[in-house]
Amino acid sequence: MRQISYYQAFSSVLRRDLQIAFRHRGDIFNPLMFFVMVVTLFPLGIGPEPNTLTRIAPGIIWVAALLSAMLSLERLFKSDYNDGSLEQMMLSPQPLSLMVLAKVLAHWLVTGLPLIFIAPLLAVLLHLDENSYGALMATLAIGTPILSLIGAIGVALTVGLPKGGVLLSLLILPLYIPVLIFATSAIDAASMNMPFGGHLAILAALLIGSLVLAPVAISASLRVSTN
Amino acid sequence: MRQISYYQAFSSVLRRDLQIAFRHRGDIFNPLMFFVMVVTLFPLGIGPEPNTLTRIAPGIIWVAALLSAMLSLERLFKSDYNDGSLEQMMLSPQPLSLMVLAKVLAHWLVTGLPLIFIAPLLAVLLHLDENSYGALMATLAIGTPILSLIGAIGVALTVGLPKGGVLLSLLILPLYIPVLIFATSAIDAASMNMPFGGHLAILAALLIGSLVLAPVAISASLRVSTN
Amino acid sequence: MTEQNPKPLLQAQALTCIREERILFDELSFDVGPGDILQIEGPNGAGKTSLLRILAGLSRPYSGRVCFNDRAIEDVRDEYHEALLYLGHLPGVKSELSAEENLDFNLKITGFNDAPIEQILAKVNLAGFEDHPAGHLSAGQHRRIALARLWHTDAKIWIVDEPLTAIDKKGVAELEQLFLDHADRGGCVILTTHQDLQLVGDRLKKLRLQYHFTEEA
Amino acid sequence: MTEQNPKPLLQAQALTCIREERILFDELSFDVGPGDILQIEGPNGAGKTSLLRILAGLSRPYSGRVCFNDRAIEDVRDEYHEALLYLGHLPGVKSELSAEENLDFNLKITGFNDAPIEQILAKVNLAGFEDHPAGHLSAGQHRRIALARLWHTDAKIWIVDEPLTAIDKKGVAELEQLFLDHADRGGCVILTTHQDLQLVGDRLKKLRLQYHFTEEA
Amino acid sequence: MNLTFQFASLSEFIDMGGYAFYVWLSYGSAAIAFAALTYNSVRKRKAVLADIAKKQARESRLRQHRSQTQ
Amino acid sequence: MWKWLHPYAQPERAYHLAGSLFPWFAVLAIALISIGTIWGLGFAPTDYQQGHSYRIIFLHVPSASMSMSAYMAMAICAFIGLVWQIKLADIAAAAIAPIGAVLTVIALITGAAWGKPMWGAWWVWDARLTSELVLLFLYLGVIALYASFEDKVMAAKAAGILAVVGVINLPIIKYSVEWWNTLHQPNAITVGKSNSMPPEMLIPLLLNIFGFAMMIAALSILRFRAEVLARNSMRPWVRAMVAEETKA
Ligand code: HEM
Ligand SMILES: Nc1ncnc2c1ncn2[C@@H]1O[C@H](COP(=O)(O)OP(=O)(O)OP(=O)(O)O)[C@@H](O)[C@H]1O
Ligand SMILES: Nc1ncnc2c1ncn2[C@@H]1O[C@H](COP(=O)(O)OP(=O)(O)OP(=O)(O)O)[C@@H](O)[C@H]1O
Ligand SMILES: [Mg+2]
Ligand SMILES: [Mg+2]
Repeated sequence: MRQISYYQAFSSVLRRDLQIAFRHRGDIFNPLMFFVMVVTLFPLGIGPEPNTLTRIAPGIIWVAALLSAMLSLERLFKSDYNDGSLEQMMLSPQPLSLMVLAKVLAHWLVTGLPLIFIAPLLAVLLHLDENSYGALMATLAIGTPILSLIGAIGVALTVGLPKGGVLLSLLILPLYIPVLIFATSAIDAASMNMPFGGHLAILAALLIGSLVLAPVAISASLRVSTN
Repeated sequence: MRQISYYQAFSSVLRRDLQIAFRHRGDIFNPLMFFVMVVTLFPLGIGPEPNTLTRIAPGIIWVAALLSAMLSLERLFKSDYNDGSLEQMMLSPQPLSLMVLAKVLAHWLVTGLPLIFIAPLLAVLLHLDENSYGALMATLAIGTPILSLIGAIGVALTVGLPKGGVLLSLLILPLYIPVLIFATSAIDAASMNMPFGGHLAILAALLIGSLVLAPVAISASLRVSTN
Repeated sequence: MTEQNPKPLLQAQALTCIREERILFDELSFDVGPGDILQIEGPNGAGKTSLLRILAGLSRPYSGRVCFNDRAIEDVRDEYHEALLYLGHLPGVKSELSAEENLDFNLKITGFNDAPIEQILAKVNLAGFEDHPAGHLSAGQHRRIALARLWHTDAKIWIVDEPLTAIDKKGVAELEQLFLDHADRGGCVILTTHQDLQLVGDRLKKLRLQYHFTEEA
Repeated sequence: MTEQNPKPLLQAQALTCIREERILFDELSFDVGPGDILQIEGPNGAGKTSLLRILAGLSRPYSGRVCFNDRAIEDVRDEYHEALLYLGHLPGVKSELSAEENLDFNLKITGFNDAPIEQILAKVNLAGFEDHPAGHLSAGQHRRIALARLWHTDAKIWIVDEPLTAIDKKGVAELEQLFLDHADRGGCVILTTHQDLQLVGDRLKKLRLQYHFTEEA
Repeated sequence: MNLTFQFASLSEFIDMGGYAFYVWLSYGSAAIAFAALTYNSVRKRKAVLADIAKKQARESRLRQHRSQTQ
Repeated sequence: MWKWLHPYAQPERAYHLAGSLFPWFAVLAIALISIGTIWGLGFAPTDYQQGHSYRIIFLHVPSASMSMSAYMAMAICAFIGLVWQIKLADIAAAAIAPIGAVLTVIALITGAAWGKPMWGAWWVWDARLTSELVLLFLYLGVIALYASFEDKVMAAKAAGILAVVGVINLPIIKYSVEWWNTLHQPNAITVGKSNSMPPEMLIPLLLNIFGFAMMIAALSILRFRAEVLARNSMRPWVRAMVAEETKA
């Protein structure tokens, strides 16, 4: 009666995490609201001149996306750790890295995907150059999964610590820097009507790399940090 | 043998919170690191031209301060709630709003005060106008306690929720807007060699107002949200 | 075992509690007087914890009220809190701080400033663990830090929710003795537990909570 | 009550555990065979939980090893996890999800896909609470969700840390019966608890952990 | 007061003097928002009633189970 | 007055009172809004500067001004609920919040749709616009907070505290934003003056403003009644009603 199946393990973790997120609608709207809110704080802090805003818009949107990904990541394993579910997953006969990948995917679906759709709206608020919309969406689509994957490694390393929260920023923001740089320069290139396929290709390579390596790193980190 | 003394209640809560923070050095350094990190992400996302940076420096520093205050606030009551200490404080014969004020003060000493001292360094990185350093420090000194006080209301409202974290941003960032606006315009005024005493006076008024009202609102919120 | 009606310490008057639209108890009234040890009994989910939290003033009943000195506890909050010692499911112990610091803080916020911390900790068998961070102690030792307050208090009314959880046999016997002594000194103890109490056995009053159904209301 | 030396299910070989510079147990060796119910005893802080976590492979001993089928458990992790059911201090139940969804998930990640969830929940007396979020249940009901897995498993080795915490008397009796049945079917149970077991009493093997002091080592 | 239809034809009305997109965007989105809000508010009552009925059913199941086991 | 009000502080009475008021508000709202809108869209004279694009005003101004009034109404209810511990006032506050949020969204959308042809940009960081945006955030905060508590009695209290704190802050925000914007950029954009309007424009505008107010009332009643039901689901009168409803 017991059947070990990779597909089953992956899909039940994915389903559970999505269920929890939908139960608490906040999990979906809050990172989104944070993103929106941070983006609107900048004009208030910097001033309303459209030219300045246009110039800094890609940077602001991407930094806000980084922060929003990071903040929502914090809870990725923490609640599972606190209530003992993580222990149970580690003791399951199914491969941990697979279950972990499902958790990361659920996280991205819930927090990364909505950002891509709301971004054009914020781009309007910040008077982003009209040529850049495509590049903005493309970089977000390729970049945010990388953020989730890399971030999850940091979260896994700090999950056993009582107050890992802000330590997290120290661990993962440096790893996010390449994504930030390639993504914003792609958007800048687009705004000057230059080709930006090269930047996207680099981002895609980063995505594939982290997709292969991160699950292993995450599950190893979990086993270490919950010892 | 039992002595109820307001001073005693205030100081023992303050001492305990500081003790915990110093035990976990992370509590002090992490918000600081977050602040530094966010500020350094911007030149990476926006590009290195000094003129743009000078223009946007006050805004970026202040937005980073807001975010760092907000993130570190998240833990203000949460851990006390999770381990039942909050319940015990609410059942103590000492006034809750006093103990709550002590907690907020401890929070500010640990996370707000260091920002004031590190800010000039970041101002250098962002090529802030030289006239503005004084204004920057002054606004941070008056403004960050307001952030702690107002933010604590939001935290108190969400402390009973399983995942209050990012909801917090929605609750308190809008309330932070006046502080952001007055602070950054004070710095801008200073950079143009104009008087900025008026702005500081308004900030001081906000500080006094929140010092009087926030403790009451916080303790009411705590009693509601832990019902 | 109480004398013929001494003035009650705590009165529950027509308490009704509704959770998730289920009526846990309805118009429940009882008095607790000096010398009483009252055990709230009932199966899992009957509403014992909910009742204790209402008695302590941590949550509001749907209707009815709790009186202390003939006044509703909300109106005499500070006085009531001085006379009350509540220990819930959660111990209220900070993992980062040592046993000593935890106890010291817990006593200070209730007004005891110069308590002999080391001696109290020795009484709950934590001698030698005073300066370990509480997070590094075992489940039972962790709970003992919270229970230590019972050894140094002048509160009359003790409300304790499953105090025996995770405590070893010797510890349980010591706790029961403590409850007895407290009742003898004229205090009262309201507790829940699923274990059989040995020492207190014959002193015990019991209040049994049952499941209620809505139609019966 | 075990037959004359059947092949042991789990072997602890010279386990040593050191926490905070204190030796909890030193060169501890024992076998657990089919039909055994082993209770780890000891005062608070003796190291019971530490031992169970080592046996489950959740933490590493300072020295020594745990063997399953004569191989160290790290080397046969997947096989071992199939044969193991561990329930620790923490229940592994998500407050946001209902009892039904929690149990379903817990069973699925251990490979049981089409379990009769409702029936199992009825067995732990949660009928009628299937779709309440677990966070809204009482302490005992919450724990029952985790324990429900015991009613639907083919794992031979059960390692359970204080399973009786917060469970009412009737529940305790049912659990003890379940342990007996499991042992009769050739499984083994390793548990800790501070309560006296009633039914299992005479079947029980006990392992007593004492405080060790560094000087004696 | 002069109350005449300000447009020569229906197509002109729809064109709104070249501002069709903006005007109809406003009116359209407002109409959709209000319709959704009204629908949601009406539905809420039904959802609540259904919820209560479900709870009643659950309670009776619960009672049945208790009486069986006791 | 208190004596008169008190019976209606009982859920059942309040539920039935609200039910009997609903048709009046609903009919008035539909009538006023349809007359006002048809008049505004088709019959009001054309603005010589803005052409037909100005017809957005008949939605924009009512929604913008009502969004603020709704916030005030919500905050007053919340305040009453907090100070006098009247559960029904909390419920009413919670019922108004989503309606106010929708009005704010409409004000923002119509404003943006008007801004694009008039100013050439969907959005500028003007004081009024910014504070309307902040108002939306405040609404969303109240709604999100209310939604995140499972226990709706607590939820309403918590959301009430936030609404009251928000209302203290609202003037500060408005003032600070106005002051910030004029300092940075003396703005050429001034929102047109409505008092110089011809009556053919003013009347439909006023009709719509009143219509919106009636609609807020009607929708609040709908939501209020549902909330009252949800919170009294174990009361006999609700059970009787449910039994009847499910039979039908
Ligand atoms: C997203 C953009 C906009 C927002 C958020 C917005 C918001 C507001 C607000 C909050 C009010 C105040 C209502 C009151 O006090 O009762 C208002 C009034 C008004 N708005 Fe806008 N507005 C926007 C764009 C526009 C544009 C583009 C125009 C026209 C060029 C416009 C014309 C008006 C007029 C005529 C009033 C009435 C003024 C009065 O009666 O004092 N608005 N708007
Ligand atoms: N936070 C909560 N939110 C909603 N409902 C709750 C909550 N806590 C408890 N309940 C409901 O109240 C009922 C009684 O819970 P309570 O904790 O009072 O039980 P108990 O008698 O202490 O049980 P146990 O013996 O398991 O501790 C539960 O069955 C549950 O339905
Ligand atoms: N996380 C930890 N870090 C460091 N030391 C620990 C940790 N957990 C436990 N210890 C140490 O190990 C000792 C034994 O702990 P353990 O939890 O194994 O005890 P136990 O026998 O399960 O006690 P109890 O009956 O209270 O549950 C403790 O006294 C403590 O000193
Ligand atoms: Mg309980
Ligand atoms: Mg233990």
